[in-house]
Amino acid sequence: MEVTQIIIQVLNSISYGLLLFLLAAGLSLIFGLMGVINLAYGSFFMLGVYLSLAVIEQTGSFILALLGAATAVSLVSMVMEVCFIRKIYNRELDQVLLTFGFAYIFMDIVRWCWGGTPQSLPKPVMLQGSISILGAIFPVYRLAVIFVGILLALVLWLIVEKTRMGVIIKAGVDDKEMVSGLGINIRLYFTLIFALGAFLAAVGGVLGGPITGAYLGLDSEILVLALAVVVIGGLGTLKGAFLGSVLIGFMETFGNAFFPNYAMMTIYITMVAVLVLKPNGLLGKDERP
Amino acid sequence: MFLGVTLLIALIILPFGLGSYGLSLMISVLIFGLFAMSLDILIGYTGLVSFNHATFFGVGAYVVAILFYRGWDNFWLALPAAVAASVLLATVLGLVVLRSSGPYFLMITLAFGQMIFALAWKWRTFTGGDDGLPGIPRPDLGFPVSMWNEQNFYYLVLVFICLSFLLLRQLFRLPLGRAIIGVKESESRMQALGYNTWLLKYLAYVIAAGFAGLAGVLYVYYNGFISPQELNWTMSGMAILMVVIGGTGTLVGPVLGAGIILILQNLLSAYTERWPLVIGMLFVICVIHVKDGIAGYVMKLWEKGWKGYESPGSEKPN
Amino acid sequence: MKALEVRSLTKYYGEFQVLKNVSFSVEPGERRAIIGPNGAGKTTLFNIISGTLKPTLGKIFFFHRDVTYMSAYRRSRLGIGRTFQITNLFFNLSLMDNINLALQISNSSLNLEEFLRSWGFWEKRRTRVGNLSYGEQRQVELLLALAQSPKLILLDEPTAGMSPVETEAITRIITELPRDITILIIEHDMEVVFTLADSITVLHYGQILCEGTKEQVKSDPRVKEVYLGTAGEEV
Amino acid sequence: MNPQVALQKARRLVDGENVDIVTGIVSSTVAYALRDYLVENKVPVIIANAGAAGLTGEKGSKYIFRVSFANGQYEYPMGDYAYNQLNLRRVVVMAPDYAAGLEKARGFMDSFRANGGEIIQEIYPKLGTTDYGPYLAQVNKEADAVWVHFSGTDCIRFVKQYADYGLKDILPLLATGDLVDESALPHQGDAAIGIVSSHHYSAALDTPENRKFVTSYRAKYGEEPNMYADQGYVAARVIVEALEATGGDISDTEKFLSAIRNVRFTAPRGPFKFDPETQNVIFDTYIQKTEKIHGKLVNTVIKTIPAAENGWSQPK
Repeated sequence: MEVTQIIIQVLNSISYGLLLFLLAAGLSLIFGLMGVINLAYGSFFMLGVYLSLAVIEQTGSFILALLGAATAVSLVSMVMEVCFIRKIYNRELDQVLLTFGFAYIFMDIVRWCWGGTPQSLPKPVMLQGSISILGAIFPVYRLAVIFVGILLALVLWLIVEKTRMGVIIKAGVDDKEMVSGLGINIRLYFTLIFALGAFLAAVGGVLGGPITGAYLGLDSEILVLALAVVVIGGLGTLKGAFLGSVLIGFMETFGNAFFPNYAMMTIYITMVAVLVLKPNGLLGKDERP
Repeated sequence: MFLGVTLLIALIILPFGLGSYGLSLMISVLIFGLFAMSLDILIGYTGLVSFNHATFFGVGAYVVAILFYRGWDNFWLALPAAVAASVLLATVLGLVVLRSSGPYFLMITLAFGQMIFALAWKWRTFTGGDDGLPGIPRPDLGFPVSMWNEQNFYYLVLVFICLSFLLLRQLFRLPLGRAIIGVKESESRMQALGYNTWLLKYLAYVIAAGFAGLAGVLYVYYNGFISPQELNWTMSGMAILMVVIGGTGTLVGPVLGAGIILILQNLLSAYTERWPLVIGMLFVICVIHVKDGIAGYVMKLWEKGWKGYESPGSEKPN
Repeated sequence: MKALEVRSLTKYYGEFQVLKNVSFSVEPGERRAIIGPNGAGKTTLFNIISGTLKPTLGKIFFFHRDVTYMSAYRRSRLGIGRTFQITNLFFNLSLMDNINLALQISNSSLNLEEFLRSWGFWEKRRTRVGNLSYGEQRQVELLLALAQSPKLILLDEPTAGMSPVETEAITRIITELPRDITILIIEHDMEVVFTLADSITVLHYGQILCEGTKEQVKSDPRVKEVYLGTAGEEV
Repeated sequence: MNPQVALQKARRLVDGENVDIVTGIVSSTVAYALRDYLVENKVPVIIANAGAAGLTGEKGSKYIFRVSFANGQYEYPMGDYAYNQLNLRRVVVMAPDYAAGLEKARGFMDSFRANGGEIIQEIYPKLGTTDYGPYLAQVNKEADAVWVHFSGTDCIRFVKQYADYGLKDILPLLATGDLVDESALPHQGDAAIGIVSSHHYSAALDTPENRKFVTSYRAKYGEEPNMYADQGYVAARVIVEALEATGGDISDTEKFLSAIRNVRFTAPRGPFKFDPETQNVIFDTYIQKTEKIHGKLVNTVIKTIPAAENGWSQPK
């Protein structure tokens, strides 16, 4: 394992970790803040991939695809939240059933419109090819993913730490009743946050698309990955999601390199290890009394 | 009580009215019904939503298959061994998973479940890897009734599911069972009364695993094979759906839920390509209108007498 | 032989200190009230005594047995019953089931029918507890604790949210409780405190301001100045 | 791919609609699951894809026929070709970590080692890997070439990432035909150029039967036929030929089975017949190279290895 390989593996870990962050950030908000177990979250990611594929085929512009797909998915999520999820906020089991139902619906719609054969997303023209860093060849696109990942982390961090909406989000995590008691229209905020979560999932889809490709079954794979990251990092904390995703990025990459036989298990071993030491995730707060 | 007896009689005379395909579907419904019923012990009675219940179902099946490949195919030996294996696994897993609660419990059970799924996938020499272990013959019970005959096997499964139902109903009448229900209602109040709530949840987890193992044994004898697919989290997810649609905390509900989902999955897919879409919509409608699952709904209509019964789900002032 | 002894109890939530070196003891059969403004640390003290919370420093003795680090359910077994500030019952179960859960684990020889008849709830035994009135639910909180035949009962604002009539009823029930049960009560309603309590401990910002009989506390200048308002109008 | 649902459907076909013959079955796990049920009910099965060697080996039966391939069957000749024609000595092998992937890799490795070649590294990414970065970074650069097998969703990702990580220019890529399947080529783009693979069918095969098949397939479906199209065609043709041989009468099962066994015809992939003993398919293997002709990616056949010269044998 000489130096160049280590460099690539470290870059791989970071790019995979940040890709995971893109997908986990949205789920961390929804799952952590509103306690909504959203099994349809993977579908938002998959819809993001397929919609951006459609937009690119028409317009050829990656940016348009990114924005178009993300807004479309967040609109869909808004409708879903207002008409259905709002009715069952404190009923955990029914949320599992409802979102499982939507996962079925989205899966079939995708199969109906795009068919079963797997497709791949073209990378934006300027991000194609690869460059060599200290002798190690690394795809340019992955560097872009790293850059966007960090940028998004900062933007989200600013929103949550510095803006009024951020404060309300954090207060909402602690005590929904109190926040609505302060006269803030918490329902509107939940819809917005749910939509923001879906928007992030779609953005993750569009950026991850060229790496993962578009195929049926992508939704449940991504769901398990995102849930793992969110739980390891601790519910409701974006810092936790960031920490969790980078941790898994390194564990998966170096795990596959050093213990190929256990590749299927590395993510779950990490999850169990963290949850055994800290039952509420790395940064998760203890159960409310 | 009357409702239960009519349902039982219907199940007994059913095989005579059904064609062989219908019968095979009913056998699967009963096997998955037992599996969902065992999960209902956790969801409906203890308030624990476990995402690795398929692990115990799969382990039960694998133990029977592995024993067969090693030359042990005596039914009366394989069944208790399989159930014991599931119970033993649960005693170990329970110690770890029960440290977390709420969404974390959901996820740590998912993690363990997937680890055991990966183990079955990788351990080719022992579990046959991802091709699984095919070629498991029907059990030989020792007396002249052949289990290769679909109707006989149907009655074998029926006996097991009825026994399990009666056993569980009795359990939840005993003080131990009442206490487990108490844990679901309010764990803090139970502790204030002097109950070791951790131990109660642990016992419920182990008991549920045993019945799931039993369902797994019947499954492998019926289908004649077991593959890692049965250990996957999607299988646990389906079991949760069966319990929720059927109606939690009713034991009979999950069996109805299993019936609905399996029949839908099989018949619908014969008529329309878009069967997932239809099932998805049904789930959504079910959540919004039928609050406590089919069985809960039926119970409510049947027992109009219960003074002002509201659905337990959304009533609890928290 | 002290029923309950609390020795230099301290508790921190992060850097925020809730209890500062609290020490007091209660005689068997005594009715001790703990009063103090909101945030004085009363409920924290209760939770540490009942075992749902662990103290940062200090010891707790129950009939001279060190229970500081004993789990909540073992302390209940020893004979510490409690009620909750926010009604915490088995709402979906019938009243009978609720009481049975308490009876079946306590080593008392109480019979369900006798017990419920003595409290006048026998007719309502089949009702779902969630359907009882708020006042009745608060009474059931008390019944559950009593069904454990405890030696010590922790009452966390038993009259909270009750109408004057209900308050009067529950106060009467508590006063008529047999003297072999020690009672520790958190209460804001001064009338209830003064009719019920043999002695009072006043908690203020996590410290004991003063302690003594009803008369001593009533006349204590510090209590007046901090708690009953500087005007010191006659209570 | 869920064997339990597949078995239920098979019961509906056999018990419910009492069908006479079953064909299709893509996944080996499902094939193993259905094997006992179908054999017990004496239903002849024409497997059109599932490649597990055991299906015509120790789990074989006189009711089971296979028209697709056995894992390792068209990989084996690539071992000889790589050693003798391409003069490669040290090769890295990569395949997904599941039964079929390992069986196919063993097919290539056995023959390459038999010729004296050396497998210096074996990497088995987990099935369903989306990011091959960590695995590609481990590839030992002293090798002469890399042999891989990937199919379905993995082949698009792998080929593109193989190029992204710069391996395409320094290590020639050998593969199974599955990697450069005609349905994946348009998505793989130029990254697929130069890949040398071994397969039992190529749309670019220059024979009258194949030319007719490709033009009519392209007219009907608007896309290039691939191995699955050929396998489907052959499965249907075998049933038709067998029925014609027995005049449509299948009451005498033994007669019908031997009719199937003796079916011979020239398919788009070339001469088709069954191995009388194992009832597995016998076919010529083609070494093909992916090229871009008139702007379109095709797998040009550069060498044909007749069935007789294929050293692969059914593992017992």
